[in-house]
Amino acid sequence: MAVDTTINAPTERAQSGRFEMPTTIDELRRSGIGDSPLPAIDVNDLKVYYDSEAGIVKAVDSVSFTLQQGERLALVGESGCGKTTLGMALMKLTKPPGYIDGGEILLDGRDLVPLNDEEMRLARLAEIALVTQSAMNALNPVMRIEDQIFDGLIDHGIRDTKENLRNHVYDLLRRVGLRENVGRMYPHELSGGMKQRVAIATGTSMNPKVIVADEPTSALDVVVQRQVMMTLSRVQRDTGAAVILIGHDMGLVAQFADRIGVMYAGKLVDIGTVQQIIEEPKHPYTKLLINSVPDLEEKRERLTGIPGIPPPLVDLPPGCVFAPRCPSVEDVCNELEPRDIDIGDSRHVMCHLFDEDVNMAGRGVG
Amino acid sequence: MFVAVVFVATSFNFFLPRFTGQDPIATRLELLAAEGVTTRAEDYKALIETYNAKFGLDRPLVFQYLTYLSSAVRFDFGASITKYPTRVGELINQAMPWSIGLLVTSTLLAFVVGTLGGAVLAWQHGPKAAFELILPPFFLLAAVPYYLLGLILIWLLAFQAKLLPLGGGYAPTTLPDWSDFGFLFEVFKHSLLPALSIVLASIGFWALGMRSMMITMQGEDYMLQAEAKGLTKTRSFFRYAVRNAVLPQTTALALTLPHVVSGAILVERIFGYPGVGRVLYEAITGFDYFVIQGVVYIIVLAIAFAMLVIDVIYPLLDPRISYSSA
Amino acid sequence: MATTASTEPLAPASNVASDTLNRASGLWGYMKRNPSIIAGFVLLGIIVLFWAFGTLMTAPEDAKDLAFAPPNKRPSLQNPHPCYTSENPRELCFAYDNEERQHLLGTDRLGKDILASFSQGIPQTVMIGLIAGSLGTIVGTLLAFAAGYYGGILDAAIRFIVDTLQTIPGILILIIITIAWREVGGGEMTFIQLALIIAMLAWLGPTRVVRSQVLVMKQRSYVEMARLSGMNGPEVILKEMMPNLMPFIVANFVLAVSSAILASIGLEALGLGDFSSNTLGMMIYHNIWYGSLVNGWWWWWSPPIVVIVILFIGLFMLSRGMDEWANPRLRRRF
Amino acid sequence: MANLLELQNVTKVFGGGLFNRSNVTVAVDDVTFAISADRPTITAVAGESGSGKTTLARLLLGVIKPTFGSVTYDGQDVSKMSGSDRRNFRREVQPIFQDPFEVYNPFYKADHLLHVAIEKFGLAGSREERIHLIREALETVGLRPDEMLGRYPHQLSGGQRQRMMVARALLLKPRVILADEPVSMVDASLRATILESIRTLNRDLGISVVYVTHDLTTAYQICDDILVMYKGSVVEQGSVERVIRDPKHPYTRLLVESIPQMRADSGWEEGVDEVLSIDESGETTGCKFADRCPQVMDRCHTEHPTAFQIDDDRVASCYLYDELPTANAAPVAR
Repeated sequence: MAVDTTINAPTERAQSGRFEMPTTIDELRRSGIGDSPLPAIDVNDLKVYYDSEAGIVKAVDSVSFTLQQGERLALVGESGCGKTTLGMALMKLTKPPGYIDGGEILLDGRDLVPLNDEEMRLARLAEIALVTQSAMNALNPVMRIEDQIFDGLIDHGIRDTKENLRNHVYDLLRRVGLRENVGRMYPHELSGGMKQRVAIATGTSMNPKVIVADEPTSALDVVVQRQVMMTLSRVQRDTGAAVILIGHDMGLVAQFADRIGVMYAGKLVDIGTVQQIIEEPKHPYTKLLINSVPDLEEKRERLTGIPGIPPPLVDLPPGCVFAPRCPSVEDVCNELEPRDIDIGDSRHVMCHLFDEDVNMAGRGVG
Repeated sequence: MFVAVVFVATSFNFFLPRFTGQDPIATRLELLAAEGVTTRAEDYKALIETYNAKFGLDRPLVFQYLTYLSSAVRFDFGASITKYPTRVGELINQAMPWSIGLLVTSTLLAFVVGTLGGAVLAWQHGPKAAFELILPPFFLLAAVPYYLLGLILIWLLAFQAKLLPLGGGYAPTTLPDWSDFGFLFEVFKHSLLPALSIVLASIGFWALGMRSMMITMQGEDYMLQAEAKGLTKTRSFFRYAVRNAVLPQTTALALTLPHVVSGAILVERIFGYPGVGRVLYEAITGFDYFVIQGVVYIIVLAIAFAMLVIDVIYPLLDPRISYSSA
Repeated sequence: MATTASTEPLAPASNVASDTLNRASGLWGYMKRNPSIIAGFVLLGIIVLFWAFGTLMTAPEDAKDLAFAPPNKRPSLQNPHPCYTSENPRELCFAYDNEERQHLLGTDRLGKDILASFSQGIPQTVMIGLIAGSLGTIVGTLLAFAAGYYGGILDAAIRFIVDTLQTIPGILILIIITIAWREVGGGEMTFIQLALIIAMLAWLGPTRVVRSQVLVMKQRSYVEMARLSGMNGPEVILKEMMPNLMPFIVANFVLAVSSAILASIGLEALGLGDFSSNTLGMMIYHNIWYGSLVNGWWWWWSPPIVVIVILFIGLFMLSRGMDEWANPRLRRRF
Repeated sequence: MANLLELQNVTKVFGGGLFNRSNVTVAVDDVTFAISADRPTITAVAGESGSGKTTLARLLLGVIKPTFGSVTYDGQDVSKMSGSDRRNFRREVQPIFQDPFEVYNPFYKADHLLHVAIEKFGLAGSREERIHLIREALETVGLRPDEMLGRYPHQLSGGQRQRMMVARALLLKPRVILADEPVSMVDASLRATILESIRTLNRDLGISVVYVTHDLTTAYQICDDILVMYKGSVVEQGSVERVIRDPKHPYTRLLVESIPQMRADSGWEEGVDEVLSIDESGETTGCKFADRCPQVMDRCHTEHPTAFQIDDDRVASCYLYDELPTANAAPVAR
């Protein structure tokens, strides 16, 4: 898509506020992802707040992470931890009373936050696409599948013959393992898994650099869930898009992602590769989370959960947000907010246990 | 449903007078004959004999009922009492086109304007401010019966401003000639006020309904998806939001038809419009029972038919409903 | 949203009184956020004040029908008005006569003091609405619970009757019933009887909407839980379902009153009312009958229209506001 | 060996009244299984949506009647019970539902449910006794009574609400608890706690549990036996260890393979598409899984397989094992 590949292109683009858009299916096909040296998405200090009667709700608070081109990152956490809010904010689909209070979302070098409505509209689907939580209802019930995919293409300036458009849609459907005739069908004629795969086909119809997949399988049975995740996996490999998978099922994201980010009460508290997170969890919350997931490995004598409940986002405790539930809590945790600590191997943990400058007696216990 | 409604209405028409213990029709006929109102006394006698013969009033009730049903099916309601020997069917035939013309036009107009207005009002991106000023008064008008609005309009536009005729279907001095353009214009002018009172009073209703539908629709996942797909506002408004919100609105159209008709009856009365409303009113004041029955029957039939049409159109709007399962 | 009440700090559980207080003040706080309810009450309050004013200022006999009185006594009765000369059109004479005898709003063609007519007519019309509305709501709610909760053939039958009757314009059915009724009553009918006639159809709306709510609620697990705990049908309906549906039923009651008044005015305007009463609908009827509009008697036709419009808008706002209160999430359409 | 709760050749058909033969659904198709009275067990009923597992639970609970076959409790047909027998059954077989919010009537405080249960089953003579029982039950499931009593359901967290349901069941001293997806709407971190409290009921209080779920992992963790359902039929049943560790029926195998395992090493292998991309087709006369089965044989399309005894404590309904002996009824209740 980016025809201009000189090094200072990002700034130029940022100034022009607009990418060069393909106008025909042929151009669209040739556009591809390219080989930009920049990260696919680079989020810095992003804040998404809500104004409520009780005060400001910090749904996403100072979240930073980087996603390389073609990388798969999973964001996990309990419900209400802000993972979906974060996903929506990346698409700049935050709805009032929510708003982005600050931070940067650098998509291939271009900051999305300052874009105006029209620029952002053009960036959606073409640059960053969304596969929603409940794709069961994400399709317009009164339109044929192909028409719904055409709509996105046409509104992004694709002007081509009906035949070319249709062939493109057929290719997309085949790529997600659906027959061509699905294009002529209405949503109610499809099963849940098929609808979800249509959503993936729609999301990738303009070869976006980033796909935000928000719990794409939460409403599906396990067998279909695997099918859909495999579809997403294959499409990701084919297009080379980077994927942010938002989920709550540790097992599921472990099967799909390269890296996992753990969110708690609006903060990204732990991020690392799948192996790092699962085999050597650092943050006490991550540890408890991993431990609470039952598996088929061995029958456990006792199932353990995480005691307590997440704090209300309007009234966060001072210091560490996890302190009230943390087994390794110390006095300092209730006073000082932990920093984002880089502990090497591109791992980040937000916990005093790993902060050299903070005196913790229980250091190294984990 | 169509058959059921018509059948129930027909039966109702038949049984109700008989449940009163006496035969109000015969009583009324004799009473009027004695008073000698409007028609000659001998006409009433002839009338009573006709009906006695027709329904066999001395025969068992079931038999009378069957005779009644069969004549209803043939649209034979007998003769008017006050306008004997004019047939009831004839009276209705003359009035029906006026009513249908007025109602269909004004209802559709109100539906389209109200629905679009409500849609825009609920859409957070559109030219909302203008509509926010214009529409709310219509919400209030929706609470006011048509005919009261009609009275106000007569006073304002016909009596004070003298812009439009006070009432009637055409000027009493003209002869109806449907090929004459001047006459057609006159008919149009006469229909404006009654139509306006229906339209003004029902725009708000449709707008309110559409507005709340649109608000519901905007919470739907496909609306979020439309935005995430980077669709233009116009497209997601028309093809996604309005397109879906209009479906329940259409169902509401079918459901409220009876109310539209009820309101229109009085509007016609107030404007002296030569439709079935006036026929009905004249029949009520003259206790012309057979005309009342005929009018009720025809109106119910017309409504049932209109609902049938909406039922047939609906699958075209909503692919989820197919003829086979309907 | 993300922060639900589940995370509220836990207060001492024993503090029941303050909890009730909180709920009450919550209601007031809610009212402030729901301008429709306020507007509805204000408009209805205006009508009540107007009625009270009329009752204070006039005597009941002022509203007596003198239509068959000799013409020269027709207008202001007590004192023949100076305008009664051969030059003056007679109609003007019953217009304003407030110098000697206080006819604040003038008199009508029948010789009634208009304000006095209102002080009688408003309660009569409201009475019709309340009788028909409450009968309709009570019967409708009972039928709705019977149909919705017990289901089966009973439900099928009730649904069929409601669906069919709702297809027929109510006023047509009412016209036929009213005419038949008057025949039985020898041509006479009181406004109370009119209310009863209207009640015959007033249950249709409540039955339909309450039934659909009952059906939804029946699916809720707490209803099943109550049954599994050994509650029988009436107990479940009264103790578990009714308290939750009450706001909804009250909101519908307002709607039912409003439609009953609408129907009564319609019937009366068609000449099927109680001629001895002064209901708002009869005022409209007389206005239409005497052509007060084309005769320019604005002081006669405008007050009833204004009162009716305020009444309907008031009821409309009230029912809308209550609807939102009863059903904040569902946002019912009608 | 006595069976406490037993299903014998139970079939449940929905829809298809006198006039409607088109949308008939066979939700449960010829299912036989039993819970032993001798030994308290936890039995999982596992399956995907549409497998009929919830219908099965409702049959066991006696809220719906089987179309064919019988449900017996303590040797008595549940649908024919009356009077004290029925009361007894209602008390001894207790449900825990999926949605921990819906079971609470929003009008009442959360403990209303517990009060109703005590009152209806006459468990306490006085108010003090009642409160004492409630406190005791709450403490057993690890809740602090002072935090729970007097609160409205929306003031409690999902986990608290669900554990209160466990407390309610416990209060009635049941012999069987039917838990229908008790943790599917609760956050993962709280799931373990709730499941653990259910397991405690079984271990410490000797209550048998039927755990209806779509989640094989939790079933594996807490259950002794498992029943795998597909489109209304039981395809495989036996000890959870054998069925999940070494599934024999192709459907069970597919199901177990599809469970996302929290491991860093192996992803799901590719090539699953052949099995998975087949869209579910309509009715078959033979095995219901035939159209999706990778090991399908000709006869699978025409004949319905009976249950074959694979191990001494496990059966599977699949022709792959037709050389093995046909299983006796109710093998789970050894």
